[in-house]
Amino acid sequence: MEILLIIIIGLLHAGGLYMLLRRSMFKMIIGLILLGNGANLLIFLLGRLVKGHPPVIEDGMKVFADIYADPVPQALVLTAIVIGFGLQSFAIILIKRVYNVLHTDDLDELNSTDEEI
Amino acid sequence: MTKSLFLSNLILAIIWVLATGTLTEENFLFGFIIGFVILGVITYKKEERKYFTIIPKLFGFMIFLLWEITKANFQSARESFYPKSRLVPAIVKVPLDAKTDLEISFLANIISLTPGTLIMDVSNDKKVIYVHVMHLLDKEEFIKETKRKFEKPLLELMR
Amino acid sequence: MIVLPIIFQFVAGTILLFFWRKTTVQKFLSILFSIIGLGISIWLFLLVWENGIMITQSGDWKAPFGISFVADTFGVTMVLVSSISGLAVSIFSAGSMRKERLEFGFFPILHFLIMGLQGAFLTGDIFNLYVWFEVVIISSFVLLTLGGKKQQLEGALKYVSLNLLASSLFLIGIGFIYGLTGSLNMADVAIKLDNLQNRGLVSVTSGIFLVAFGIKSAIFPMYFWLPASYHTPPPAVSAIFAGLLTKLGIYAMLRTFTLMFGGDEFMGDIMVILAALTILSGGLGALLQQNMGKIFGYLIVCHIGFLIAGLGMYTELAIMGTVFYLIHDIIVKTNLFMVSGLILKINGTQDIRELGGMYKNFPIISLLMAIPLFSLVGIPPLSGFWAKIFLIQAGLQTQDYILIGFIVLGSFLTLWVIARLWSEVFWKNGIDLPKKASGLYFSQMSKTDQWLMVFPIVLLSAISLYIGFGAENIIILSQRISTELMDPSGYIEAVLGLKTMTP
Amino acid sequence: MSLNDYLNWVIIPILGLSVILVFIRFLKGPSLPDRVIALDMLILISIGIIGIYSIQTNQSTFLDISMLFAVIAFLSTAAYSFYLEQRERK
Amino acid sequence: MLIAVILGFIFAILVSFFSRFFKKAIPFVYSLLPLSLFIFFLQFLGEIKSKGHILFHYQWIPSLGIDLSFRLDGLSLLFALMITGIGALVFIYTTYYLKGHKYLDRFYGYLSMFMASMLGVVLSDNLMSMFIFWELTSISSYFLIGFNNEDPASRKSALTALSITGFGGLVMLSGIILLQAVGGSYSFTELLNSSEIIKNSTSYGWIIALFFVGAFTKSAQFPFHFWLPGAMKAPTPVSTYLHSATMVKAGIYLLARFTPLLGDTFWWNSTLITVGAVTMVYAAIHSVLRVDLKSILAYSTISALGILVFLIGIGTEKALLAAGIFILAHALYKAALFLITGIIDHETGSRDVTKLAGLQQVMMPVAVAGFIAALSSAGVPLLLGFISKEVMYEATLQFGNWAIILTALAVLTKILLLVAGFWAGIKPFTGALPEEFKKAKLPSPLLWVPPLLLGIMSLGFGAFPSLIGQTLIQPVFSSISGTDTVIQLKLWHGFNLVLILSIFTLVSGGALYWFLKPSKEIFQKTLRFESISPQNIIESGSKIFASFAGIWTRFFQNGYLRNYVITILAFLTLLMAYRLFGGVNIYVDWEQISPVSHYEIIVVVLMIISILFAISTNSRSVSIVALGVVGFANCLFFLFYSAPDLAMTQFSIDTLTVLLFMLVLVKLPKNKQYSSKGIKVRDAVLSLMFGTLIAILTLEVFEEPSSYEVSKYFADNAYLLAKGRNVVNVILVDYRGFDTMIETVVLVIAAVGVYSLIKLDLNPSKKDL
Amino acid sequence: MKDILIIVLSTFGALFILSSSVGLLRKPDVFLRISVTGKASTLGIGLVLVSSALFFNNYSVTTRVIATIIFLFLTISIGGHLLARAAYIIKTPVWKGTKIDDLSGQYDEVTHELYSENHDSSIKPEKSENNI
Amino acid sequence: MKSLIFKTASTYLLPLLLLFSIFILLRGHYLPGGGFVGGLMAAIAFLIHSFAFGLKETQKIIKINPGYLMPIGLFFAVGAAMAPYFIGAPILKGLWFEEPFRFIGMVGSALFFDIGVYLVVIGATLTIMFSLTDTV
Ligand code: NA
Ligand code: NA
Repeated sequence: MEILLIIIIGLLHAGGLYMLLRRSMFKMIIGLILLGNGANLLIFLLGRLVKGHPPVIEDGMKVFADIYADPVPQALVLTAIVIGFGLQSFAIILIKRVYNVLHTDDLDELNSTDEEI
Repeated sequence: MTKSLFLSNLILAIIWVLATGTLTEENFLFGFIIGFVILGVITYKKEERKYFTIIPKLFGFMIFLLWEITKANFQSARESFYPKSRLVPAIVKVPLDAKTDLEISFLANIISLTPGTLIMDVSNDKKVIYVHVMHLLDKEEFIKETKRKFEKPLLELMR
Repeated sequence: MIVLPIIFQFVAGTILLFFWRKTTVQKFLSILFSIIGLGISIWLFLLVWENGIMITQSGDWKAPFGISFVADTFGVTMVLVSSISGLAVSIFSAGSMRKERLEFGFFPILHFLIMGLQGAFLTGDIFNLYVWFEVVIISSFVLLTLGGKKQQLEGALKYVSLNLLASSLFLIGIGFIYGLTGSLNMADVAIKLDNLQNRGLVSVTSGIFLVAFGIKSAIFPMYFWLPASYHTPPPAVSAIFAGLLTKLGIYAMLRTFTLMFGGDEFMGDIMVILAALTILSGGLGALLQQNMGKIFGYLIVCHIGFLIAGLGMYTELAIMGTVFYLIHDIIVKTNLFMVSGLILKINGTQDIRELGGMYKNFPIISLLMAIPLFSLVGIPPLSGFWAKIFLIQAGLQTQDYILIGFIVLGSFLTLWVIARLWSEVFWKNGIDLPKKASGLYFSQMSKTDQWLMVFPIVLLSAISLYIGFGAENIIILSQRISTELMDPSGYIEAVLGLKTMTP
Repeated sequence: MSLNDYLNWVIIPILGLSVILVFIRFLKGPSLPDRVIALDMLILISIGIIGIYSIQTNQSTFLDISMLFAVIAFLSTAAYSFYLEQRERK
Repeated sequence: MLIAVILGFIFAILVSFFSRFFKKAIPFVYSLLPLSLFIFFLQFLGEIKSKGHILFHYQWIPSLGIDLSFRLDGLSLLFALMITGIGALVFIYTTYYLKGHKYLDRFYGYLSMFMASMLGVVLSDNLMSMFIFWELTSISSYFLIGFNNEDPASRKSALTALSITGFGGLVMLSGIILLQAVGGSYSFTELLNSSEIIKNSTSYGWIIALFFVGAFTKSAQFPFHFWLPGAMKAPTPVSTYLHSATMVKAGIYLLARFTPLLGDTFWWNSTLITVGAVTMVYAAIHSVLRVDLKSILAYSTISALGILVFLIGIGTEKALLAAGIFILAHALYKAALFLITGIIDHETGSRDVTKLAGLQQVMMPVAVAGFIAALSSAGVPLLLGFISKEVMYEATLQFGNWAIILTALAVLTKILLLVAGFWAGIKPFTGALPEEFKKAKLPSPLLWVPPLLLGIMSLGFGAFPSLIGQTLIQPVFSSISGTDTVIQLKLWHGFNLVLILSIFTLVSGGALYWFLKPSKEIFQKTLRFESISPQNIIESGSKIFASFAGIWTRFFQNGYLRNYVITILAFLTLLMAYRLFGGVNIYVDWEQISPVSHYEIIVVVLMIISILFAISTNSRSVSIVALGVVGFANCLFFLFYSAPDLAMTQFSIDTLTVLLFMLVLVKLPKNKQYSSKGIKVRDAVLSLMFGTLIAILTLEVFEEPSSYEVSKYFADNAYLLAKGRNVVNVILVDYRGFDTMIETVVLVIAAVGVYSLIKLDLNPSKKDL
Repeated sequence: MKDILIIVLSTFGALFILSSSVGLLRKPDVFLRISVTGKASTLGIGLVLVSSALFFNNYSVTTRVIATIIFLFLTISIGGHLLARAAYIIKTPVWKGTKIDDLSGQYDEVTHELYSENHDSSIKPEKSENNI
Repeated sequence: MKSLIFKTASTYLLPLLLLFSIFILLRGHYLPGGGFVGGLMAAIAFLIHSFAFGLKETQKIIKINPGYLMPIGLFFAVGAAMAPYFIGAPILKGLWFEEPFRFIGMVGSALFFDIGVYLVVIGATLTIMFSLTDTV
């Protein structure tokens, strides 16, 4: 299963990069989201996979009796997801704003700050 | 009116729980039933007595609905495999007797649970409801059936 | 209680959020908070200077389990310098920033930004560092776009996308670190990485960090977002960006590469090459620009090259040079952008072709501005000079002669660019530009506001002069920092307590 | 055949097949509402899968997620409808 | 001594303060400064004569080995005296020359600063502090040259001067640091002891090369000389000060200073001789082609500097002695000539040597000074110039195989310089006074006394060389040569080859002056060769550099975000690939891989297809919905692998993100196809490489054994110490609560950002203040 | 006994779900698809959830499952209604076999107000040939 | 959206979902859930309401500007974090009441922390969503 997940991680990264290389700012953000998903999945995977044993101590027990999934990557990914949400929502609103002001989605038309030497 | 009675019933149940000192769901339910019976005994006004008939009626209606839903599901399960030629979809306008928002909404929900129907929308003047029907045999028949089977008992319950 | 500066800024930002749209109160509170913040930083600095490395284990969970905060000399120095910059910018923005921007959360976010920076300087946990980084970049996004002007937006697109890319890479790096060591505490990670057999993987991980931090600190070939965006926001914002943001990347590199990936020779060589090209790119870019903001933007890139050069050479002397330069650069770059802001307020433009007559009309202010300008060039004995000695010395030691050549070239280009700027902006006769309807010119501002703009420049210039003339003290400081960085065992022992160097 | 095996080799494959069918509809579209309803359906099926999965792993915790899924499925359907309408109004 | 050096800086800083209160008095107060310093330094003559050198030590930056030590010996004393002495005259001269100038106070400020820097350069024993002062001379001269800053040409030449001297300075800095690395100290006095070690080290070549660049740029040696004529844009007092005695001599000082330390090797000598010879001849030729007085002087100065380099290069005792005398001689006559030029310019408004004539009729004392200076420059007996010329010929004649060539070059230079000197010092005063200059009159003594004084000194020292022979020149010679040889300065050396050469020089020079008239035509003709002049070559070089800068900058900073991304990720990919295939042994341990169940395969397929769909579809909204499916599938993985919290959060947030996207999309235009197929393929290839690398790396990291120390601790103590059962939540709110706290701040900031991004629009007002 | 009940319920549930999936795939227009998914999936998922509640046989699990089911019943039909409405407003084609369309022209183009009779706007979806 | 049925339903869904969100918040320490998800749920509840009724109506219900929920939440969080400091323990150390409360379980600084997170998430999410839907 790990191999399949790794393939997905690779694909998310490849896809994310490919989208980042498009000229449309919309696609750019899709790319960033895909990359973010890829990174999250990567961290999750590297905590090793355990099936069906959430890191929740059962009622009445004080410690785990059985195996459990590594909670640390879960916490990290959770944090990363929430942070990612903040950043991505800002980025999404940014493209909306850019479009409202500049009336284009084409990144190639948005380089006046670089052009005027 | 039914509301205040329901509230009294609830308070009785809570008092029961406090008195018995055991907070379990079963105990609460038990207290509620006791309260319901007591209230039923002590309430004499005609219009207030509706609270005590409404509960059994509600149960009845719910069972009826459940049955309808099951039927609907079997039917649409079958319909899923129908060839297209047997479909006769239509968007039908059904006039409403229901008046309040809540009545209309309930009705709409109930209708949509029945076989092959989908609520499209309610007109802004709340006079008609548009229903998408998957298998329309006869428009008038459908409208009549809908009003008889669902709207009437519902309105009875809610008014 | 070394998290006090962070908590204080947190509370400051939160309180300011309550005064949404009450700009006068915000101005007052922000300056007050900045002064107190500076006081706390000084206190912490002195404490660490006296007692050595100090630790706070948040939640009382001992390392490596909880998040450790580590105040070593480097960390507290950065906190102190960032507090100074922060204070200057806070005052400067109180004087110069347009009311509309202040109404939309400028000050709270400024304080959150400073909190983010200081948190990053103090944390001893790699994932926590990531979180601080995110605080900083989201704050910078907001500050960069505040007002939503056309230019700002275009610059922000590049800034945002590349920084998000960097964050994503940073996250991958953290994933790898956790996968390899099962730990996030940098001291603990350092030990565990050290014991790892598969060196290649460690090296690749460090490469990912190099690129992630490289993007944030704008080194070649990852600097593109900087010249595209730094000149677009109001100068007060550029000032804090210029002074601190890119330096955060440098800080992170210094920290991780000394502590966790210490002495990876291959990466060192790569960094030396990148440093040379960074210097070149920044210098060449600055040569061509006509907009003051852009000139300074490219100069930032150029001087980032100096900083990376020291890290790449990786000797105590080189690191010392980098640290010294870092301290100097933060103060001077912050000041420079404030200077450009003041010039903008006076003349209404930043285009050096249109500017002129500053020296004639504002001789005292001009001479004041000469201090940061020529400190930047590194005219001895101003502050920019000393670090170069170390870097060149280190280059001789490690026989990176070509790098020395680039350092000389970079210094020369800086000299030329600043001299030209001086001759254009200050000496040349000004053209009378038509006054714009919107916004206040310097001459139309109240006396208080004028002072609020000039005072921080005086403050930072004075500090620059101190760094230059009192170089001895800064050298001793840099020396201590560099010794601590090059031999992280003290850091590791302090963090992990009695736990010794064996895993 | 134990309960677990039955779930694993009968129920889950049926649900899996459903997922595939729905997904084909998702890919085919053709209109956005088609895709939205397919996505909605996917989420609903996954609620079913979660139910089965919670039996298989003996973790009632997973069932709680199904509630959240239901809420969100509704939110997204409502939101897409909102979007479609707004887009038209523009 | 420290006070003596930094007094100038203090005066410079105080200028703006003083100017508020007594602006009028500044010139006079400030003129007292160099004068008193001159007297101060005079006191040391005796002590130096007896002791050789005196050291003064002030601590500054001990940890770097940088201190403010000053070494007063013959050489530095000579320079200190010239700096303060000529300085005093220039300061006085200026009081009248720039009388009433609006920024006279500033001018004195710069001048004081410059003087102090110069003193610092020549007095510093510590090379690093010498360098600091060295750079300060560059900066203060930048301000002086650009004093008339409203004139574009003036600004340009200030910039040129600063660029060249600044560049040289930086190169020299490397040399100093290298020297310290080899010799172990910044102190010149200490380094003298390790002279042999340095000369034998492998870095020696580099050291002298770096120093040469510093010295040659400062002292205007070919091909860096052109900044000097340009610097004539400065007011005449500045030119006088900078180019006769101070700034340009700093390079000479440096070479002289380092002769005992680094000199007397093949590379040292041959380089200096070559550069010096080329410079002196080249500039001498140029000097007679010019018609502007200041230009003539500028080129003759360059030539004189060339002679000095040349002499130091020869490096024999005679040559060094010649250099020592010539430094003084040149300072005296050149300063006088500059001052005189200034007077002429001031009174007639012209510096055109073709027009100027007969001015002795109106300004006799000036003419006297001019005559003496010109004759000294020509090396006429009884003047100091004569002695220096004699010793120089002696030196060249003794130079083995090359003697004839070197002597010939020296003679040629001297002949040409004679002409130039005459044009500057004699021509304007002789002949008939043109009508247009009739109104010129003798200016205030403040102007004409200084050059006359300088002339008198040339005469006095030349006629009675013993006046300075033992007190000044002997210590100078000792410090340059590093020997104790006792020298004799004589007027009469007997009738020998040297005398014949002297006479030949004078005669042919005089003849040339007689026949060759300064003319604009000739000057115009020389302009044809402009394109191959060093200035032009360097300028076009810098143009090429600038266009290179343009190409480089536009190549990288091309404005296209996607190119930036490509550059960055191509770099990362290469870096990772190089390390991966170089240092990581790739293997897969199937033991570690868990089995796959059928429903997982369905989700995997679902996810892969959705990713591809999200990428490839043309409709934005479909792409977003596909993104929703990706997040949904991702969430199922979390669910299957025991992360319910994650699944919940991911799902809610993913939906919200998709929703946000949807709402934004309402306004966006239709999707367009921007890129060509080729570009798409290129991008796809790069992306796939990147993705593959990440995947392989992930696999390898996965295969590494990991430590579960931390997570085990978390799990073990979650209930016992942190009183929670859901370990993930316990991590979030307790173990790593700080992360969470800060993360909420991220959300807050993002929210504020979104709010202001939507609500705040400053665009209508175009210009931001 | 419990296991058998679970098997029976979940089998029915799964089959209902499958049938609605088939319906979703096969129905010729979006309204029919919405209609068919709403019905079958509600009961199908309900049954599956009931079977898992049965498995745990725990009071709090059961209450939560029931809450979920009620919520699903409510929201699926409302969701379907919202989507169908939106689909109609954006003029998603109606299958050609649709017999009656009372809704045609009843929506106001701008305000999307719905009239009970005799409004004539251009919101009249085309009939599609074969809309799969 | 002008759908009567949707409006009616969301009137009833809102309290239900809010209840659900608090339920998720409180159980976070023991079972999956917690401040984040809870906050998101609450925000979603309001969001659904705003889809049905429009922004103004929903804002009337929330009464205070959701923007202010953010600093309030931050204060909760930092208060919970700093509380140990005032009794001399390191920051963020968990403080707990001795006995568990009924229904809620153990009450300690972690719970207040979670409540802070909950409020911030609601505030932030709503600020983002509302300022956007406002302009759509
Ligand atoms: Na940055
Ligand atoms: Na910077």
